[in-house]
Amino acid sequence: MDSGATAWLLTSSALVLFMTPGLALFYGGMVRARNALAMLMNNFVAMGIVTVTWIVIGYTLAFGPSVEGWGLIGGLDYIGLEKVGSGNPIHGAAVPDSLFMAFQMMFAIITPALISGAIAGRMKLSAWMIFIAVWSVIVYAPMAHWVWAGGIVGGDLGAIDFAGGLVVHINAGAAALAAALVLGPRLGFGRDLMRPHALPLTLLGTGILWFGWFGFNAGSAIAADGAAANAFVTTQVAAAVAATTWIVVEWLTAGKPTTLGVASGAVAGLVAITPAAGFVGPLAAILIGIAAGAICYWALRLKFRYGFDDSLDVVAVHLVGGIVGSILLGILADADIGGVAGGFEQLLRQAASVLIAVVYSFVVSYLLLRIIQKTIGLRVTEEEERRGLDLSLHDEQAYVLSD
Amino acid sequence: MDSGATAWLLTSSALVLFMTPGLALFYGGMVRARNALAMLMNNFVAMGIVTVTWIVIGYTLAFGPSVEGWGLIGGLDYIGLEKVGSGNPIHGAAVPDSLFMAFQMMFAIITPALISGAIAGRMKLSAWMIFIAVWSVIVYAPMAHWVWAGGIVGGDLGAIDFAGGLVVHINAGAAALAAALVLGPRLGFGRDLMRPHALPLTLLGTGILWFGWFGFNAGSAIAADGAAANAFVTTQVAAAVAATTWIVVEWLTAGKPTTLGVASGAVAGLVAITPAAGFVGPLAAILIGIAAGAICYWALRLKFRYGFDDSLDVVAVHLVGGIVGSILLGILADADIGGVAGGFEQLLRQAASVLIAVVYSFVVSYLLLRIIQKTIGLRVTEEEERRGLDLSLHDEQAYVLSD
Amino acid sequence: MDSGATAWLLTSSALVLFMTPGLALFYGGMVRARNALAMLMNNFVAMGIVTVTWIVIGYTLAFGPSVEGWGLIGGLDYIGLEKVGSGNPIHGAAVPDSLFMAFQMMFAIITPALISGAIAGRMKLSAWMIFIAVWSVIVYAPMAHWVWAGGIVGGDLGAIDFAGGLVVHINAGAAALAAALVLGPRLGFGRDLMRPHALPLTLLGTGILWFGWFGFNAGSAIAADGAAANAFVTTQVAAAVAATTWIVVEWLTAGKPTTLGVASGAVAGLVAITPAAGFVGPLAAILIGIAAGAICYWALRLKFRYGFDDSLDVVAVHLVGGIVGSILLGILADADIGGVAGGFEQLLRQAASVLIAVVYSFVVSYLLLRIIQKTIGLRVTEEEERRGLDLSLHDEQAYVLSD
Amino acid sequence: MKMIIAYINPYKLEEVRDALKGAGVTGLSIATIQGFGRQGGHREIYRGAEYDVEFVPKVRIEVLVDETLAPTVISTVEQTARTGSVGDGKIAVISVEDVIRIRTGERGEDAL
Amino acid sequence: MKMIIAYINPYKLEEVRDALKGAGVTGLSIATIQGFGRQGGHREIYRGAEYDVEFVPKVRIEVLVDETLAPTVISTVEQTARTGSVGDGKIAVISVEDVIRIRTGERGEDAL
Amino acid sequence: MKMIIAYINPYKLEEVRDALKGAGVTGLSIATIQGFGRQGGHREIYRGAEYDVEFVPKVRIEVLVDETLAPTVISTVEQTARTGSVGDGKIAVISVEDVIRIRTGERGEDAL
Ligand SMILES: Nc1ncnc2c1ncn2[C@@H]1O[C@H](COP(=O)(O)OP(=O)(O)O)[C@@H](O)[C@H]1O
Ligand SMILES: Nc1ncnc2c1ncn2[C@@H]1O[C@H](COP(=O)(O)OP(=O)(O)O)[C@@H](O)[C@H]1O
Ligand SMILES: Nc1ncnc2c1ncn2[C@@H]1O[C@H](COP(=O)(O)OP(=O)(O)O)[C@@H](O)[C@H]1O
Repeated sequence: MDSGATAWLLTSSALVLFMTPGLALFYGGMVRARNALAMLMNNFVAMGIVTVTWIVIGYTLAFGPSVEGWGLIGGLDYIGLEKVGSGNPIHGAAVPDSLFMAFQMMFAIITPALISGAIAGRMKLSAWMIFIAVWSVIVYAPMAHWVWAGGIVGGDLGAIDFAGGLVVHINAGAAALAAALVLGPRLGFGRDLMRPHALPLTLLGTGILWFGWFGFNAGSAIAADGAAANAFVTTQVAAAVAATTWIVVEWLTAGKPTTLGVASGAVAGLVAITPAAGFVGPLAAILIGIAAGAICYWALRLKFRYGFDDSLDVVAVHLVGGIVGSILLGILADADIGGVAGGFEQLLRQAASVLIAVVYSFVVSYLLLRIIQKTIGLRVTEEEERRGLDLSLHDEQAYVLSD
Repeated sequence: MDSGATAWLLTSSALVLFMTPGLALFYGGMVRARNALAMLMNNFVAMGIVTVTWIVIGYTLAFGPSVEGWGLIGGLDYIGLEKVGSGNPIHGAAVPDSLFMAFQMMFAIITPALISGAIAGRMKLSAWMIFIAVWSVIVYAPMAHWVWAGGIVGGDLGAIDFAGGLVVHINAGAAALAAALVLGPRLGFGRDLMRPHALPLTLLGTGILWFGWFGFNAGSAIAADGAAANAFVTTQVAAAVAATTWIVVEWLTAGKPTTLGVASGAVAGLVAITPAAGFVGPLAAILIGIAAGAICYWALRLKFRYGFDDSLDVVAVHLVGGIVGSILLGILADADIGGVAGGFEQLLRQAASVLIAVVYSFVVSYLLLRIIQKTIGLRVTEEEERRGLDLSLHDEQAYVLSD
Repeated sequence: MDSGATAWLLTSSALVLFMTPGLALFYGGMVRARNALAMLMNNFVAMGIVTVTWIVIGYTLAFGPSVEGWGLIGGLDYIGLEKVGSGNPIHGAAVPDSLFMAFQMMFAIITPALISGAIAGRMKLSAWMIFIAVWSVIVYAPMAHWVWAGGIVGGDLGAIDFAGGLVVHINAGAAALAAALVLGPRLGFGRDLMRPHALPLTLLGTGILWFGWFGFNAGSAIAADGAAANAFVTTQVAAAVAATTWIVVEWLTAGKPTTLGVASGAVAGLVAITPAAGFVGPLAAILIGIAAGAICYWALRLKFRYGFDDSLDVVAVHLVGGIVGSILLGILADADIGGVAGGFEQLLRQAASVLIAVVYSFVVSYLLLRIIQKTIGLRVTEEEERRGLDLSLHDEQAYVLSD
Repeated sequence: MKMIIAYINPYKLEEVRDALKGAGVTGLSIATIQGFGRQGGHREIYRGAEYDVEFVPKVRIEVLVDETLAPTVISTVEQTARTGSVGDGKIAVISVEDVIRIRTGERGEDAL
Repeated sequence: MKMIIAYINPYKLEEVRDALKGAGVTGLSIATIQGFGRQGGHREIYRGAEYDVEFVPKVRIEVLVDETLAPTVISTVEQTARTGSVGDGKIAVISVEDVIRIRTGERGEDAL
Repeated sequence: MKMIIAYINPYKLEEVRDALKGAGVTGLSIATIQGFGRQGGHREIYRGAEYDVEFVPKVRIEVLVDETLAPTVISTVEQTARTGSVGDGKIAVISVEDVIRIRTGERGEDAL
């Protein structure tokens, strides 16, 4: 075991956990004041629920030895963390097994939390809790297995995904699209402005996400070495370039740059570099940042054109951003950096992996949401929605400045 | 010296320091707007004052070689950080002495800061500053010595406390009870609702605390190894389970889950796992989380039943949560994990240690507060309290949105 | 390569990056609500822009081999990160080159961001973006070269600056003075109170800055060892002492301590210890903290006496604080700790280095701002200023609580 | 001319605004307020304790209208803001002596 | 009917509300405002500089009452909000033409 | 006595306050409000979509004055708040039956 690698992975795991409260603020600041607490709640319950599903069953389905070697799903060897000790590095990694498990847990938590941006202001908390519990087991865990545990996508197909372009972002983004479609739009969608109620919280959330993302990407090296350093640098570069690109494009096309834009651009860049962080160098990261900033900005309009209320743009930022990164990686991958060379063949592998991730996540999420809708129901009543979820669901108000 | 262990302890020390601003927000969001800044102040002055008391005298009383070997108090060998160099690991630890001292300093800071939740909206800042300065020396330092430096509780009695169930949480919780009793209730206590003025700040504070707690608990391994990894995992599990338990119980008994509940539950779980983090595995952490969530929720009513205004529930969360963890640890401790086996005997040791901590902290805190009360006075005037401490004590307003 | 050192430098780099959003909140909470987002924007664009200028040209100018060995500027060897790989430690450091570059990048980002405190509420975003882009190349990079890369100040002159007293704080502070002078005061400066609109955000920012500063100072050891531990401890001590000193002086002279005071004091202490962190021990850090708290508090009045609108006191805190630390270091430096002994000669070296930094930064910043003023203009219109920059420049409102 | 002041539930604001617009109102001003009334006094369970909630968040609408439009405004607010449960709010009518449009200096009904 | 508007110190709100409740008032609406008056103009030291503080945070209470209760409401507010120092605030009385309870459509004094 | 209510642009507040002070006004109260009027209805591009912005942030000034000062107050507000573009706001004048200064119990014009 390597104490330096362990130190960095402990830090990285904490950083990735911190991203979920960061995401809660990022999203929470963007909704109207009446739904602010409900949005925070959606994220905090992900920390509560997915921790449990992960240790009980998710981890073994994702990282357990592949059943029959088919690469479809992990076996039950690690159920309830059976055999996942603190001393025997079964993955041959330089870190304790239980730490590797914890690091991966944080990814399993934030992925469903990302979906919450699509359901703002109208979903029942009970339905949400059931959704993410089941989703983390039947969508997240298999996807992680396919991509990262020698499964069909990472193994047989040979697609690469350094820190979660497929497993985290495309996965969450496709599920968000399903959620927006099944739930239907908020009352007033497309007519009322529904301005962000507290952009300083959104920018704080952006800062926390950016900070935490170093754990996400550079931690994915599972080592404290040059590979981690490279992932660190590419992460910073892509975020910076995409943030700048976004506001420049906004300035040119809409007349003024916005703080919501700089925040969205940074996150778009972070998303797009995620699959690539360990496979490309800083100059390629510039290209990925530019592409992410411009294309995700353009993708914002999709929800209006097609009329689905992806309230906080999970599709435009995470689905589209994840696809941009995964596809560009097929061309830009540098064999000297991550051992895989870009080119037409790798591009095809990447495109196929994107397709698999989008279809699987969308279809299963859609069906799951439909089942919940038919049984306990997905949406609050109209009156609850009008009063705001904070009062309706939680009997709380985000701000009480007059008491 | 081990650079990996040093890297992790540097990180952990920074994380634990960060918990105090996190706590400031956690508490600050819970009070009424008129007292928000005063609450932040109470926490920030702890960072200022206890740093000084600790390096001058606290550290040597806590971790200096025990006077006469009685295990009652550390000698003055390290007064003013005498002999606490950056190179000679006198504790035989893998890290520099001065870093071990710094890590422990952060615990000494946050412990009195925790008490501030009991004094919201009515205590004079001067009295508070004197209180925490003295308390950190005469209550915190001896307790740390008894439990962690081979003193009577950790040594002779054989009670275990991995990261501060006794030293931090029970200690602060018992002092908070004394403070609530001596100070008396806020004007309007039990009649006015006194809703939290900014729950998003409370949830942000929760996120920071959760994040920092990995330094608190996994850092207490003073190594970057499997023990740290195990503490990391149990910390995450207990927090998650307790947060979920709390809102489920709230949902069943009060009708609706709240965001204040999810925040309180997470902290309760973190408190309860603190003594146990390095002595139990993840499944035991689930049990501790459930117990903490349910019992601390139930304990909220104590202050109303007995009429003491523990304004932000330090007793229910830290005293009760700390006891839950320390006692359960007596049963659940796993010799394969932390070298100590649970059982009836260990349970007795734990119970005795809890008793000692509660009694010592409560009695000394009570007397200290009484002395301050008789001399310079503890409470602001009625009019100052009504105007709010922010204007009365600081000539400041937390929010000025109309300028 | 040392994995422990690498782990700590990865962490430190993330921490220093996190300081810029922290600074954004620290400053953002201090301005009026109408300019809050613009202030956040000024800081976030620094993250976007300086990342690019640094990797393209800044890093090589700063840390490239000195042109002709004159110690004036780095050569173009590392242009576009040429040769800055992840494996070959050309600096003989225990960490990958690219990580050293990334760590230094975070300093290059926050330094111009610090200047934004002087321009609050009246500068055009386009002018600001151009200013920091150019400034990072023609002011920051040479200064870093002179002090840290064997250039004229650190090499020939023999002045010491552990983590950026000259390069970061005096540099930014002198530029802030130039900016305040060239821009002219805000409408209503000296007459209207312009109270901070959200002090809780300022205190949160303070917490983040304090937390991140451990990466800043202890990370500057570029190792996870006793030197890092010593820098960690002195950082904590100076911040704590200065925060306490500030509010005590405020209490005695103005009647009441303020939360803005405790925040300002902490930052003043952190600034002053920055050059000294690795060259002095904890007791000297106490002296530096006291001096910083008292002198920076006193320095607040300068802007009113001399009528320059350094809106958020960059001069009083960063310029004066940086000078206090750099000068005191000349006396207090302890050869046993950092290898350099304080004394009259070192004092002269320090004084000379301060002079060079102040003059160079002030003069070049002044000229640069004048050029921008003559070409695209620096200031928004009077009406835009009155409406507030958030609406005028960004079409956004920081808070929308009534929707 | 009249000033019509209505205290309504915040979540009815959008509906009421749209209805008033439809009824020909060209301007209005709203403020967020805390209301105390019959609705107040209900008990709420909060962190383990029951409380009387005295104040409820409401929105205060202020509309300046000429005599002829006044009845329409009143009945429009009445109909759109009504849910039938306690707390729907109140409307008050006050006589206004003069109105001035700042931009043009117009006075009286022309200013509306 | 009357509308009674009082600008008072925020920390007096709870007391005033309780007293009005005791005096038979069944409803009122409050808003947080910034007041400018004699109290304004004091100097404050702030981060090393002295300033004129022009605005002070106040609470604005608005109560609709029938003629008979009006004098009681005025004297109740007067007595409970008074501290004797500058800034205690003012009360204004305005005549109201009609009041409507949205929930029931009741009008006039029945609506109160 | 009159109550003069003005809805103005927030960035005009300081100017208007100073002018009113100069004109002899000794007190006033302000609230932040959202205004809807002719100015509303402009389109704004926001995160890739265009919207009708219905509400605009405004400031509501409320001044109690005696009859003689009223015209000065009105014209002062009119002149300082005017920019000539839509959204400058409105002024309304309401008759006030009585004013009480809480601190002293003075009534009527003495209370101003
Ligand atoms: N006498 C009053 N004066 C001013 N505002 C009132 C008065 N009575 C009620 N209100 C306002 O109307 C709101 C609703 O009143 P309430 O008595 O709760 O319900 P309802 O109008 O359905 O009987 C209150 O929250 C308050 O804002
Ligand atoms: N002429 C006025 N019009 C409207 N509000 C006023 C007026 N005069 C005072 N006020 C309100 O009353 C508050 C207290 O007034 P002030 O003159 O400071 O004290 P006092 O009423 O004790 O003389 C002010 O802050 C303001 O809100
Ligand atoms: N009929 C009205 N009743 C109440 N407030 C109004 C009315 N008309 C306008 N206002 C207020 O005046 C502000 C400016 O009005 P607007 O119609 O936009 O511009 P203008 O007064 O220049 O024609 C509005 O935002 C609103 O606050």
